[in-house]
Amino acid sequence: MITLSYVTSVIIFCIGLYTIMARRNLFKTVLGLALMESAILLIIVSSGYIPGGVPPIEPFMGPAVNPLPHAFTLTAIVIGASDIALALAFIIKLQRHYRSVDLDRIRGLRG
Amino acid sequence: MSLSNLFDGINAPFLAAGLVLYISAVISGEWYFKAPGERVRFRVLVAAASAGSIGILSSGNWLLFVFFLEILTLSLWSMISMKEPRAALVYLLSQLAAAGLILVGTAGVYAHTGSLAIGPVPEPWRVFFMAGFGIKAAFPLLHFWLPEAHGKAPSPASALLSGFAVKTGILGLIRAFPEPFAPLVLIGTVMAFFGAFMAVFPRDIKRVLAYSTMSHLGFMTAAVGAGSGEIAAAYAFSHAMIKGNLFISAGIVEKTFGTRDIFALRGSGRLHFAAVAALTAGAFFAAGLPGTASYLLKNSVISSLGHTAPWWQPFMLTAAGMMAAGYLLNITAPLFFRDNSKNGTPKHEEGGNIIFAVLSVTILLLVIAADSFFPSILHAFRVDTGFTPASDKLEAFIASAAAGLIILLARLRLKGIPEQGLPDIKICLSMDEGPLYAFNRVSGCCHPGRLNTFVFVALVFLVLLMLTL
Amino acid sequence: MTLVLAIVVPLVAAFLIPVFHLARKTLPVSLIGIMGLISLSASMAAAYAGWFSPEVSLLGGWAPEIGIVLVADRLSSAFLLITGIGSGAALACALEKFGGGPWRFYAIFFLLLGSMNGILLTGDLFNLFVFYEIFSVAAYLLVAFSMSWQALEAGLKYLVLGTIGALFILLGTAFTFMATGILNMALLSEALVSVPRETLTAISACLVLGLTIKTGAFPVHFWLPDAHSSAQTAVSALLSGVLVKVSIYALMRVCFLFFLETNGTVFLAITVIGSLSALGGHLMALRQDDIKRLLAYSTVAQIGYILIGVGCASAAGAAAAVFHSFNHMLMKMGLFIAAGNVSDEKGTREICKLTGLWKEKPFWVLGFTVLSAAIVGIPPLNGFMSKWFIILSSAGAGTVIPALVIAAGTVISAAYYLRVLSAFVSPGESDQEDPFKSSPRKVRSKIVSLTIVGSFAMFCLALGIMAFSPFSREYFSSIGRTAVDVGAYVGLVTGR
Amino acid sequence: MNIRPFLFRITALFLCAFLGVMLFRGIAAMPPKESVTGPAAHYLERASRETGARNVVGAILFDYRAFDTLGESTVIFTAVCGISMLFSRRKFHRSSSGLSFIAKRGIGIMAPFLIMYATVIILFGHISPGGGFQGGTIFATVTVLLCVVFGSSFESSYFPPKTKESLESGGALLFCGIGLVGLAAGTGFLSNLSAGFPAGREGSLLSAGTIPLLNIAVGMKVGAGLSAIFYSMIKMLDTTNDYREGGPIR
Repeated sequence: MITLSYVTSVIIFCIGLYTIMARRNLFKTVLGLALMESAILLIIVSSGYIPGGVPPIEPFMGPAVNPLPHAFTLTAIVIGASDIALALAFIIKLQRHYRSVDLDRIRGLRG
Repeated sequence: MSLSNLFDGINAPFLAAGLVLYISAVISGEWYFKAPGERVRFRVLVAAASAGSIGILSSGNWLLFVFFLEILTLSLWSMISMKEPRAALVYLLSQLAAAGLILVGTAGVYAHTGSLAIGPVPEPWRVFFMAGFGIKAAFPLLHFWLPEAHGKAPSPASALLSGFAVKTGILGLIRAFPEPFAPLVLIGTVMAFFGAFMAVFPRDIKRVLAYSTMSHLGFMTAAVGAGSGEIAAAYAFSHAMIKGNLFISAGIVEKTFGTRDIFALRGSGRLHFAAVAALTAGAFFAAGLPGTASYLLKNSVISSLGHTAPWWQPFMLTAAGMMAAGYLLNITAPLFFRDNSKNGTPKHEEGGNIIFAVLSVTILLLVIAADSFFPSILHAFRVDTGFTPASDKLEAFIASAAAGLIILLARLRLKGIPEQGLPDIKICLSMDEGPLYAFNRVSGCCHPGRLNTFVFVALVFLVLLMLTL
Repeated sequence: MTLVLAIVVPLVAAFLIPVFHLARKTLPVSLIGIMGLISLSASMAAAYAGWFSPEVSLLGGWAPEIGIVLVADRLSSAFLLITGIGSGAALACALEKFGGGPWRFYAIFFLLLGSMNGILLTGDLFNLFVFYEIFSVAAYLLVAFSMSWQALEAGLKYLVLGTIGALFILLGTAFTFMATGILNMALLSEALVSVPRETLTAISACLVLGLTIKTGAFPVHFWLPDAHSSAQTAVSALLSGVLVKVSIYALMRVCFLFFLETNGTVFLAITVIGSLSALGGHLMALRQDDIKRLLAYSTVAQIGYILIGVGCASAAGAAAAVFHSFNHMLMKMGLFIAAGNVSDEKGTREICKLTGLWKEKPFWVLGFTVLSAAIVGIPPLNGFMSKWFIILSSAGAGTVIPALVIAAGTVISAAYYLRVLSAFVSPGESDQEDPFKSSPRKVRSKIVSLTIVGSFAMFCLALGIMAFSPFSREYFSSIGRTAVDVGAYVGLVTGR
Repeated sequence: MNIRPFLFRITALFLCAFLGVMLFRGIAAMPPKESVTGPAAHYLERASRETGARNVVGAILFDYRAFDTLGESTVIFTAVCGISMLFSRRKFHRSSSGLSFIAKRGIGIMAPFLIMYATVIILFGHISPGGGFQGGTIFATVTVLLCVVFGSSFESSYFPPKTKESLESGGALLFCGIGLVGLAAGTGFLSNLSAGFPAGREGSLLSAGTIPLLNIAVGMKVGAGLSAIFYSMIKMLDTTNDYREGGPIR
């Protein structure tokens, strides 16, 4: 059952990566980043799973799941959110200059 | 750093040559450079170069050897760039490449033996030393910088370059390959002949001298390859004196008449004998006529090859020696025997130059004294190999005949040759624009500025990592 | 106890700056200077403590198995010294250029300082990721600080690539955690031995890719030239001199701890990356017309040198890498500051237009000359010595090709630095009277920046000569021995 | 036909698929976990005793690995600082007048409850699921809702940007200050019960030493930070139509 979760998250990760490469819209690039990050978080959360586990809040009613991945996920969510917010802010500013959010046009720096 | 190497049998001739050359370069620089700023700069650079040279000669380990080589390179680069920045750049880059190769070889030797001391190089690292010192000593195909740098530098700097800087390569070869090493003999013979052949064609005096240097370096390399480093060292001393004299006097000629083109200089010797006398005298000694030091040493080199050498190696060396007479005749004879009524009188300046002519002749006398006439006084510099010339062989005669033929043909052709002579290595140097341009276009694609390409490259990289790790 | 202060003090300074700003619009320069001094002395104290007696501080009083630890050994201390000197110089330049006006810049700067110390000191893999994120976000913002379109574009590209790198680091961390259940780096170095082969492949590929992207080595270097050339002068110097070194520290620490015994191929990969990076960086620098971009590509090449040293996987290689990191910090910061100031005053960054500078500002050109000679690797200067050490360790590891790449790199870098220098010393256009030419901009003389460039140049000379003495060589090789001695690190952290 | 983009995508797709397979192989090679091992087992067993918190995740976040939390809230601080830096040169000109009356009234009624909800989540973070992040995010949601429904000028008059800034800095300083108390007590930065903070009765509001305080600090930071990010951006979007590159055109 948990294998399905891993498969899903790996697929989501690859979709995110593919989105960044295949789409030219910068907002979709950011979307791809968000997808990749969610996939990693899903992998981390899944790794804490114990068959028949309960939430790690005392008093436990059975074997509790691993609480450490939850803590990581919380931390990583906030970090990812700030990254994505920053990316959006950059795109908004850049759109002012290029009048476009097309990756193929935003290439003033090259060579 | 140990100073003990400074006065041993191999380094002493180099040291003596360096002393004489640096002193004469300073004196001739005082005359050659007119602007006071240039004069001061030249003095400082000569001081730096001589410091580097002392370091090279006294250092007992390869790292310091490279260290001081680079100091010498830098100061010489700076001297050349006073006149020709582009030739200086070629010089600097080639010498840096040589130093880098030697450095890599040194590191390998250290990893192999755990010692940095100068000495024979173990097998797998020989190639780096051969390539590195090969650039320094202008092996064929690695010589691309030599005609450029020697031909275009200011004359005192050319004297230092040809007299001392290229000899550091020979010194390194002697140190790295004390045992007989056949590839070096092969390279040396080819190089001697190739340099002599190329020297026949140019019209620029200094370019002729540059190729002549290459030819002589070939003799020295052959001697190193034959395992007789002492002969190479003695040859280096004698050649340093002669080339120092020739380049300084070429500078006198150039300053006096404003050109180095032989055609434009025709008949100038008649008008102004003092200016060309030094050059002529130098050429006489350089040509290796019997009785001069060059004659003795060339024959020592040929005989040091021994009887096991293939027949064509002494043959080629003899031919190169004979051709030396030819190409030096090429640049000196027109000074006296051609009438230049069509071209008008070359311009010339009076004053000063006679002193320097005398100076260079004095240097020359020192050569004779050292090598030919007073063996007992300066015995340390002399090598007594017994006079066993290879000239008793039939091929020596054939070689002389062949050389004479080549020179004859070349003399006939000389009239139609353009100013730079035959299409030599200079063509290859100018061809570098083509590959460079193509490379420029290609490397432009390395940074397309497109974000998804970046991510794609990163992904490819990751997949490669996944596959290899 | 001092270790945590090196992280917390700059962070507190950053948190205080907005509070001060509420009271006063423009912060006094002296206030920021004092804050900077206190922060830097905190990190120097940590470096001192770590150098003379390797120190572990347990955060929250928890044992290393369950909490987070900060570890300072000689490797961390060396890099703390690098970041301390570099950040101090950059802060001084920024203060001279901007004054106290842009308070947010200084807040981000102090955040960056704190996070760099965090990366250098932490002994926990996830904590490393967290500090890496602060570090990266601050770096993106510093790049974009000038708000020109170039800066914004460079910032965005840096952000996207950097985030992808961070995500791969996170993925590697996640895999590590899944495989072992722990995150302490010292304990991981023991636990990773029993991890299955496929998992180890994924872990090492993800971590190496992530850290390589952050480092800016060749195949994934794209953000580096953009970011380093588009930022302000002080920021460029900081980016090239300091930030890159912090990433290199992370790469060294992670690879030496995790893969030295488990997956030696990683070091081969690092050597290949380093060689490619050296060659590619130099060749790309050769075709640049923009002086700052040229310097940025030169940084890519120098990163390659350092990575070659790291890839030797030996004490000598690590020591050479650290030595070259230190030297590169001095040289590249000085070069960026000099080039930035010169091009600011000329109003252009094109090399062929930066003429006649030898007459106008000889000291800047002199500083630039010495520093570029050092970076090319001209003998009496430190660049030659670190190049030699790297070649030596590379030959000692039995691979000659990286050493040859370095030798070739010397030639190419000499070619392009000479191009810049010959432009500097060639006679300027101002000799001809041009009535239509606008008068040159009046710029305040920059004594502090000039002093920094000059002292860095002197430092280069001194280090180059010092490297000959066995005493200082012993100091450097002790760093290398610390770096590769995994057992000592584990013993230090676990107290065994 | 333009074949290159097509080829590019196909290659990218294959590479992605290959990467996925490799990653999955890495996961599949690990033995399945039957029980919690490593430090997590320690946490599950002892967290309530050692920290006084019932929420083990909260105990990890704010005690065992509180340094991560400090770093992570610093990331938000940095992002907020940067985003307001990026948008600082735009003057606020006008705001949309918001949504309809019904929406305004509805939000007006709901807002106090939302704020109360956020407060509860923050304050009970050590007892029940929740904590500083979650509560702070809900708090930020309130301001976002106000901004959308009433227009950004209304929101900024209720929660001025300066207040947010000082709240954010205050939260961060509170966090560091609590940490330094532990340092001063000699038990290490961010130490909790061992530094002498009272454990209280397990399960009550005032328990678990510093954890509630840190929750409040993080809640202040996250709430103020996220709403500041949103405000900066919405301010930008409001003025989009008035500006072109290089200044206003009227």
